[in-house]
Formats: sequence, structure tokens, C-alpha cells
Amino acid sequence: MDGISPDIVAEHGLTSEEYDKILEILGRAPNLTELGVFSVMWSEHCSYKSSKKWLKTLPTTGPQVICGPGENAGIVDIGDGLAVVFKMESHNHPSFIEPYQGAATGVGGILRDVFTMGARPVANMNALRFGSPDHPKTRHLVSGVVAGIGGYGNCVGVPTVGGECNFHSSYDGNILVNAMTVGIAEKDRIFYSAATGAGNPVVYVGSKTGRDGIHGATMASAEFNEDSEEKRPTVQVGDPFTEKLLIEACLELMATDAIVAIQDMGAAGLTSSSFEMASKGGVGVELDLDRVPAREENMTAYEFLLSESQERMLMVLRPGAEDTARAIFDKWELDFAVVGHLTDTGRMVIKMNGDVAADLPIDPLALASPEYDRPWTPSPKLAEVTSDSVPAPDDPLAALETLMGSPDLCSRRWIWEQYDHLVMGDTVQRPGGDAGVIRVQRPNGEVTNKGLAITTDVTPRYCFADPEEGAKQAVVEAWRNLTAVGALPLAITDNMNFGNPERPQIMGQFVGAVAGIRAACDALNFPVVSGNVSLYNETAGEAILPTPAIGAVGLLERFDGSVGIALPGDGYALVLVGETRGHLGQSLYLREIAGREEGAPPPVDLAVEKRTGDFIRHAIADKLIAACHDLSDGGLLVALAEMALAGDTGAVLEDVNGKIAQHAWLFGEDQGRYLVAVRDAGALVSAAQAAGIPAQKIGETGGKELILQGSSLALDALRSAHEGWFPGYMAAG
Amino acid sequence: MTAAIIVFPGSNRERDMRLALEASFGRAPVMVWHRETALPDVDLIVVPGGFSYGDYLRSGAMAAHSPIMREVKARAEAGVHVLGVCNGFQVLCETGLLPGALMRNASLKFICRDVHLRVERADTAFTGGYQKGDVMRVPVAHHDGNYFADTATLDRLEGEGQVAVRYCAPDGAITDAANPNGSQRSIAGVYNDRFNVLGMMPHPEDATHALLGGLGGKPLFDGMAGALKELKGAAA
Amino acid sequence: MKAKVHVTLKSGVLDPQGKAVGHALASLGFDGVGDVRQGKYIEIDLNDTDAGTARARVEDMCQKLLANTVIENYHVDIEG
Amino acid sequence: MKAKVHVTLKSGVLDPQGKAVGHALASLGFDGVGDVRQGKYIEIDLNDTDAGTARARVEDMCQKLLANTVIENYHVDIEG
Ligand SMILES: Nc1ncnc2c1ncn2[C@@H]1O[C@H](COP(=O)(O)OP(=O)(O)O)[C@@H](O)[C@H]1O
Ligand SMILES: [Mg+2]
Repeated sequence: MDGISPDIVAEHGLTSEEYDKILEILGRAPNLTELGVFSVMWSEHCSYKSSKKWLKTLPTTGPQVICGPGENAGIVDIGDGLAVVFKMESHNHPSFIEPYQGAATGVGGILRDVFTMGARPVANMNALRFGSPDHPKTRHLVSGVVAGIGGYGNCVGVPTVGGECNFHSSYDGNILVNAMTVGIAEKDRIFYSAATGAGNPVVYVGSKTGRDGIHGATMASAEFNEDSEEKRPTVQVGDPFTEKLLIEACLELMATDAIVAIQDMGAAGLTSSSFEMASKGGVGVELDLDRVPAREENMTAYEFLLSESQERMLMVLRPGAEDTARAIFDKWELDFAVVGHLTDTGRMVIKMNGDVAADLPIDPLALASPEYDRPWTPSPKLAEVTSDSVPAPDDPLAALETLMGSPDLCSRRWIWEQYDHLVMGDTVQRPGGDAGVIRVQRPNGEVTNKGLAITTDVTPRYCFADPEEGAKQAVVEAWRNLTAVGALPLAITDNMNFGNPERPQIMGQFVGAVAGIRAACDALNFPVVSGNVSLYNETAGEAILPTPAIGAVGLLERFDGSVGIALPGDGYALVLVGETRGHLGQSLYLREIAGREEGAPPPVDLAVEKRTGDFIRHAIADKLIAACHDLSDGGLLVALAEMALAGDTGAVLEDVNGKIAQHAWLFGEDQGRYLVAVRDAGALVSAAQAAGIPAQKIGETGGKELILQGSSLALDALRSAHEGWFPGYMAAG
Repeated sequence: MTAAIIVFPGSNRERDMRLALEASFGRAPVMVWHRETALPDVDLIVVPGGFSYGDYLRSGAMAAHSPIMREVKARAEAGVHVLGVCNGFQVLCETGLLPGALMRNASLKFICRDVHLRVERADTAFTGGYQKGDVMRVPVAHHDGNYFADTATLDRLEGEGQVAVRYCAPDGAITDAANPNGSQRSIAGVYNDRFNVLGMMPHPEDATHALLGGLGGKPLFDGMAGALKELKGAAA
Repeated sequence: MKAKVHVTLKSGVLDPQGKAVGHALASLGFDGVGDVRQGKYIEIDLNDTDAGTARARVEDMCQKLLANTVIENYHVDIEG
Repeated sequence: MKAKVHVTLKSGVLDPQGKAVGHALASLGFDGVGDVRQGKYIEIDLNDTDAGTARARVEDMCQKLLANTVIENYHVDIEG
């Protein structure tokens, strides 16, 4: 037996208490291979040891939910025998080290989570956070991450239909790359990971195994420090063409009855996939590593088990189905190997060169992983910022121009034009609106009339100021974005990006954010069906802003029923739906124009959100609304400007702010609001009033300028500010 | 009329193409797997967009040597109409059916957006749905669409009227700003010297539905359907 | 044996990648940088035993696949 | 002077490009082809006059831009 010193234990990211538990489970000391297996299985990334306690409190059920968290991705019923399968996942640390490959393999990983379940991936999204634009590394990271996401998604042929991107100095040393995939499956052909049937063959397919990313899973759970440059593991390189083959081959095999269970090899590769499959099915596994296709020579058992080589899957087949399966993988020119079989021992026995390299009980490893109730302190509430304490601009339209050309509000065209957002031919609404909208195709390619709306949202500065209110806001903004295109919001996936959970303030942010998500999901019948946690996003003790990114999916019974943000032309009335109070705390106006990052974020009234959104959705269905945009960052005037640019149509704003200070009226970020363009303002306003929802006409569309009390701003000038920042910034490097 | 679409393992716009062809031709095209060595009797062969074999070496390089492309080449030489879009254009150039090469975009970035194309001639079997000088709005989605040929070849292509479509401004003006990839002389698509083979970078198939990218590419498919039917009638 | 293949753009063919590299070097503050050209470098392990045959085979590979002779030149070295 | 730079993937790093080329050569009927690795080859014209300085500058360029040292090695030759 190898001598396992305390240093080796520590290098594997295990505490001495955790090591004692290993000794207790095994009744002996582990060998190095076994220790490696424990270390990845019990890493924060795989075991959710700090977050489990809190994640359990999220609402995960509803009549629409077919499968909630716990599987590779969440599944929601969309009628007509179809289901939507989706999840979001982070690849933060790898993307900081090698932005192109880190982001690319992030996309590859989340695609596999979705097609593993029998779904054809039909859309990708990405939620990105970078450091300050002034930080010397930012440009390089933006350029690599965007190219990597595009390089992978474009090649596999899945459209990237939206996402988000923010800059803030808290991400200088820890960028966030969260990728989401949405797929469509036939409801009666969904595949799960629970392995059953002692004797059934265990099959490995896809790329060969190399020494890629060994210890990636433990790295993802470790805080960066000065010498992480030295500890760099072998970086995983993505091979999107192989992934494309894997998608097609798996879907082809899934049309037969050969598969009992299937699981992609994600973080911690062969180890975590086989443990999870066995544990879920209550079986044992025997694997022979000599049969695993290897890319490199002399790989050890430790390396085989911990490798994170990409584009690999593990399957349990029905006995006798090997030949059917092999023929399909041969057709797609992918490696295929029977590497073991299921047993009834409840143990994982790993053989290599005729010896037993590891012999571990499955359930204690998979289920008895540590669960911590980490100490936490509630985040202090911040004072409200009153509008009279915030200076009004000399010229609101000039302030608008500044805002529209600021890093967080400018156009993301530079990003999304590098993504193929049209492949598959089903894109109804391209990036640039509130949500991406695609027409639903069946997994066999057949066209339907349904549409799916997809969005990702979170406003980290709100979450930092008040994690609970901020997380609530993230959920309602996602819900609003789906509503604004006319879709019925179905469910969410959450990607919780936080700092070091061993610090009580950070843990307090996490606990607060979970509470906010819970409250919002409950109130909106908007359950969490999948998610991912990324902790330890800190460098030298500086944590990122708490960033619970929400990915959400909504359904349009008819894809032709969606509306966009573009003003449709001259002669429409602009109606503001929802109540405006002029909340300037944590607003972009406060930060970008007044130079202050302060105060409480805008409060969320969940009942009002629900009532207002339901009203908007019905009005869209009733064809009362020609264009719609929810109000978020930058408030009313920014929303109007975005609608005007999208439709190349100007507008005249009326002076109707009443008692609210003009700058608070124009730039306040009160929640629960939508700006709509309608033919008949009277009809919409009275319908709103009947539903108890504030609504007022605030202007009219027309011309090529925005006009506000006699002063005006040409759309061309606004457009160059809005479109100019990103390409200008990237070219300046 | 029947069309065939060649499917490589990394093709990813074959479905988009199938839907567009089906809508204009009134029947579904035959999908032909890259390992096939024979083609059914068809009036049109389409090589669709995607990343044929991953395209890591050079776009279309490996596909040009696939068994099925030998057959496509023979058919083209026998006068069958062949359309290559995006990766299909790259494959046709690599195969030698079309002159020139497609290099990395001048920006070095993948680019996906709508462009405008000026139809340089409307008297071919591909462009009968347009008038000469018409401007169509269709998307591009490529990394290697920067058309290159040496000056002599370019002069010859222009002289023989083999330039099919050029990137232009919405009003038809040929400007550098309207060229998304730096292609020589704003070329977006070319014919072979017999005008039965057309290769183009933009995706007309993704602009054949009013709500899914608009109708800018629809006349191309309708025009092909009409012209090929006529040819078939004349031959019969 | 090992073949080392260089595939470079013909002179007269614009090289967007080389140009971008040159530009980036200048903006990083490297002065006195003239023309930059970027090509491919491919190493191939071969089980040939005769250098002459190996070279002929690799040149054939270049013609057929590794280079696009419309725009590229190639150069083969055989070692070992 | 002229610098010739080879940028190659570190050993152990997956090389999808090389893998694909190897596969394509096999399917074109070239037998006995083993491992294929693909890298970049960059030529840079420099107005340096001293080979030592030129080399130092180009190595700096490799570190900063030409190679991704997380996954790639580089090799610099100075000529002329
Ligand atoms: N990283 C990205 N990838 C693709 N699209 C993006 C990205 N970032 C932003 N977008 C798109 O830009 C538009 C504006 O984004 P955002 O301001 O976050 O929208 P909203 O305020 O409606 O949530 C959206 O259509 C979004 O999908
Ligand atoms: Mg929105």
C-alpha cells in the first residue's frame, strides 16, 4: 500500500476529518488511486458539500416538471409529446487559465449534459462576467472566451441565441463563464443515468483518454493563489467535431432500445460518471482499465480515473446490444469499448494489468460525502438612496448617450456576431432582444408550430448590495424577459457563482441568494429544474460579486405569436405598464453618471410582478401589443432607446412624470415594468386599469430622433455610441 | 425535380437546406451520406454548410477527397446542376469544380449576420427568381469566407460573367463596409465556366420564411425549381 | 522516420493572419517589425525506411491534402 | 533579419487538428502513417542587426503573443 502522508491528503484538497472518514469507510488506508477518487468525489464541485443544505430548500416541482435537479439536466413538459431539457454550468477557472479552450470545453460539457438525456441540443446561451475593462487581462480574456464559445458551438451546429455580459473589477482575477444548453426530447424517449441489471455491459464511447485536466474538479473547488500558475494542470482541449459525431451517434443509438443508462464524463471523468450511475441504480461496477481507449502511453489507474478528457460518454447497455451499438459508433468513426460490467456487490472494483487498482464501496463515497452547515452571517441591509440626493443631469439625453455607450449597457453585437445564431434554421428572435426565440423542432428534425424563449439574467451589483433581493430580481427579470416576448415562463436553471464559502459573509450571500430565488420561484410557479454551484471564486481574498445567474425557458404555443423589442414604425403609442417610483439606488445612472455605487437595490414585489407579467402576456396573445421590452438596467429611457435603435424609429416622450423627479423617472430601475408600442393606447390602458395595473401613455413613435421636452438626440448618434464601445475597446488592444 | 443533399459527418445546415428545397421543389430532397459512392438520378446536387470533417486543416479540404465528391464531380462534368453553400462552396473550390480559394475572414473572426447581395446576372438556372441588379438580404455565418483568386483568374471570372453575387450595401452599391470578410472584389459567389455549378458563402436557405430570417433567399430556390423543371421538360 | 512539412502562403496571396499578428506585435510595443507571414507546420511519423520513398509519399500528401496549391506552397523535410 | 518561429502543442495536449489530418491521410489510402501533430509556423521580418537581440525580442513576442504557453511550446530561429 502506498504511504499516504498528511501532505498528500492536503494536496488532494481533503481535510484531516475527511481523511478520517475515508479510513472509517474503508476500514484501511486508501491507496493513492483510491485517495484520488475520494478527492474528486468529495470535491466541492462534485459533492456540493457547502451548498447542499441550502439547495435542498429550492422549489423543484410543478405540473410541468418531468425531472428536476439531480440528473444531468432538468426536463419540462411542453406538450404534444415533447419535453425541453436544459441546464447551465460554469467553466470559470479553466477559462481564466486558458480562455479559448476553457470556454470551448465549457460549451462541450453542457451540450453533453443535455444530449445524454436523449435531447437534441437546439440552442445555447452564455452568461459572462469579466473584470474591469481597464484591467490588463480583460481584453485577452474577452477575446478568447468569445472565440472559444463560438468555435465550439458553431462547429457542432447549435445556435447561440443569447446571453449576457458584464464588466466589474471584482471579476479581475476570476472571470465567470456560464454556458447553458437547451434541447428537445420526445417525452417517452428520455434517458437517465441510473445503472441497473447486474451483468449488463458498461461501454465507453467517444474520444480516447489522455492526461487532460487531471484534478480539474478539485481545482475548480480551490481558491486561486499566487502559485496557481505553477500548479496548472494539463489544460483540456475541446474537439467540437468529435462532439458533433457523439451527438449524432448517441441520438441514433437512443432511437433503438439498446441503452439502459447513460452518463457523460464531465468533471472527474470516468470516476464520477461510473460512481453516479452505479449509486443511482444501486448496483456495483467492475471496470477494466486496460480496455479504456488511451491516447497516451503508460497511463496509470490514477490518471485514467481522474482524467477529464473531453467528448466521452459512459453507457450501460442491454445484454446483447453491443453489436448494434458498435455498428453505430463505427459509422460515426468514434471509439467504442466494452470496459466492464455491472455487479451486485455495491462496490466499484477497478482492475488494471490484472491487479485490483481500487476497490471502493459505492454508496458511502457517493452518498455519504461530507455535508457542511457552514457558519454564515446575514448580509447587512443598505440604506435607500433618495432621488434628491442624486444630482440631475444637465441634459438627460446626453446622459442617455453616455449610458448607452457604457461597457455594461452597450450593444453586445461584437459578441453575438461571432456566434452562429441561425444554424438549424429555427431562430425567430436573434440576440439583441429580451429573449432568444426559436421554433421547436422534434428531435428527428420535423417542424412544429411551437416556440421556445430563452434568457439568462442576473444583476450582480444588486446581489452584492442585497443578496436576497438581488437573487429575487434575477429570477423576476428572467421571468419578465420571457414574458416580454409573449412566452409562458416554464422553469429555471441556476448557476450560483460565489466566493469562498468558508468565509461567513460569503456563505451569508449564498444563503440570502437561495432565499431570494426560493421566494421568487414559489410566487411565480417557476421551479428550479437544474443548476450548478461554483464556489471559491476569489483571488487573494477578493471575492467576486455574488452572481446567481438564472437561465430560464418559456413556451410559445405558436412561434409566430412572439413580439420583439423593435419599434415597428411611425404612429404607435408608447405605453408604460407598471408602477414607477424612481428608484435610483444601485442604478446604472447612479454608477455611470453620478459615479456612485450605493444603496439598496430596487425592491421586488412578487405579486405585482406576477400580475403585471400575466397581463402583458395576455395582451400580446390578444395582439394588442406590437413591440415590448421589459425595463431593467438603465430604466425607462434606456429601454426606449434600445427599442428605437432596434426598429430604427424615433419617438417623442411626453412630460408625464408627475411628482417624480425627472431623472428618477427616466433612469430609475423600479422592477415590474414594461414599455410597449401599441396602435390603441386607450384600449391597453383601460384593460390594464381593469386588471388593477398602472399604465400610462408616455409618448409616440416617429422620426429618426428621440425627443424629450424640446431637446433631441438623433438615432444615428445614439447608435454610434451604443454600437461603438465594444468593437472600439477590443480593437484598442 | 429531385434534389440531393450531400451529408458529411460535420454538416450542420443540411436540415435548413432540406426545408428550403422542400418548400420550393414541392418534395423532399434525397439525403446522401458522404460514404456513398453513387448518386441517384437527380436534377440538383447541393453541398450544404457546416464543418464537413471538422475542417481543422483547411475548410473543405478533406471533404473534397471523400468518395461521394468524386461522384459529384463526375455529375457536374456531365452537366448536372450543383449548388455549394458556405462549407459547400469551400468544398467545391477544394475539389476544383470552382476556381479560387476561401481564406480566413480578414477580421479573423467568425461572422454571423445579415448581408446584402447584388445579383450579377439573372439568366442562369440558379438566379431566374431575381432580376439582374436585384439586392437580396440573407445571412452569412462563416470563419473562412474571404474569396481569393489571383488577378488573372479574377479578371477572367469578371470577363466571362462568372461572378454570381457580390456583397453590397442595401442600395446595391459595392463598398468595403458592406463586405463582411475581405473577399476580393466583394465576391460572395461564383459560377464555373459552364454555369451549372454555383458556390456562395451566404445562406439563402436561412432566409426562406418570413418569420425566420425573412424571404431574401426564397427566389433563389423558387427560381431553381422553375429553371430545372423547364430544363427537364426541354430534355424530355 | 519523421516528415516535417511547412505549408506557407504563396507570395502575392494576402495573409490576414500574418497581418493581424504584425499589427498585434506593433501594438504590444515591438518596433521594427516588418512583414509577418503565418503558415502551418505539420509533423508526421512514418514507418517508411527509405528517405526517398518517404519524401515522395509526403509530397503526394501535400498535393492531395495538406496544401491548397491555389494559394499555398509546401516544403518537406525528412528526418531520422 | 528574419525570425522563423515554430509553435507546437506541448506533448500530452490533445491535438484535434493533427488527429483529423492523420485520419484523413489514412482514408486517402496512405498507410504506415503514425502520429500527426499540427503547429504554426511564423516568419517575421525584423530590422534588428544583432542576432542575439533579435532572438531575445522574438522570444519575448512568443511569450506575450505568438504562443499560448499554457498549451504550446515555441522554437525560434534567427537568420540573415
Ligand atoms: N454573451 C452574450 N452572448 C450572446 N448574446 C448576448 C451576450 N450578452 C448579451 N447578449 C444579448 O444582448 C442583449 C442584451 O442583453 P441584456 O442587456 O443582458 O438583456 P436584458 O436586459 O433584456 O436581460 C440580449 O439579447 C442578450 O441575449
Ligand atoms: Mg430584458
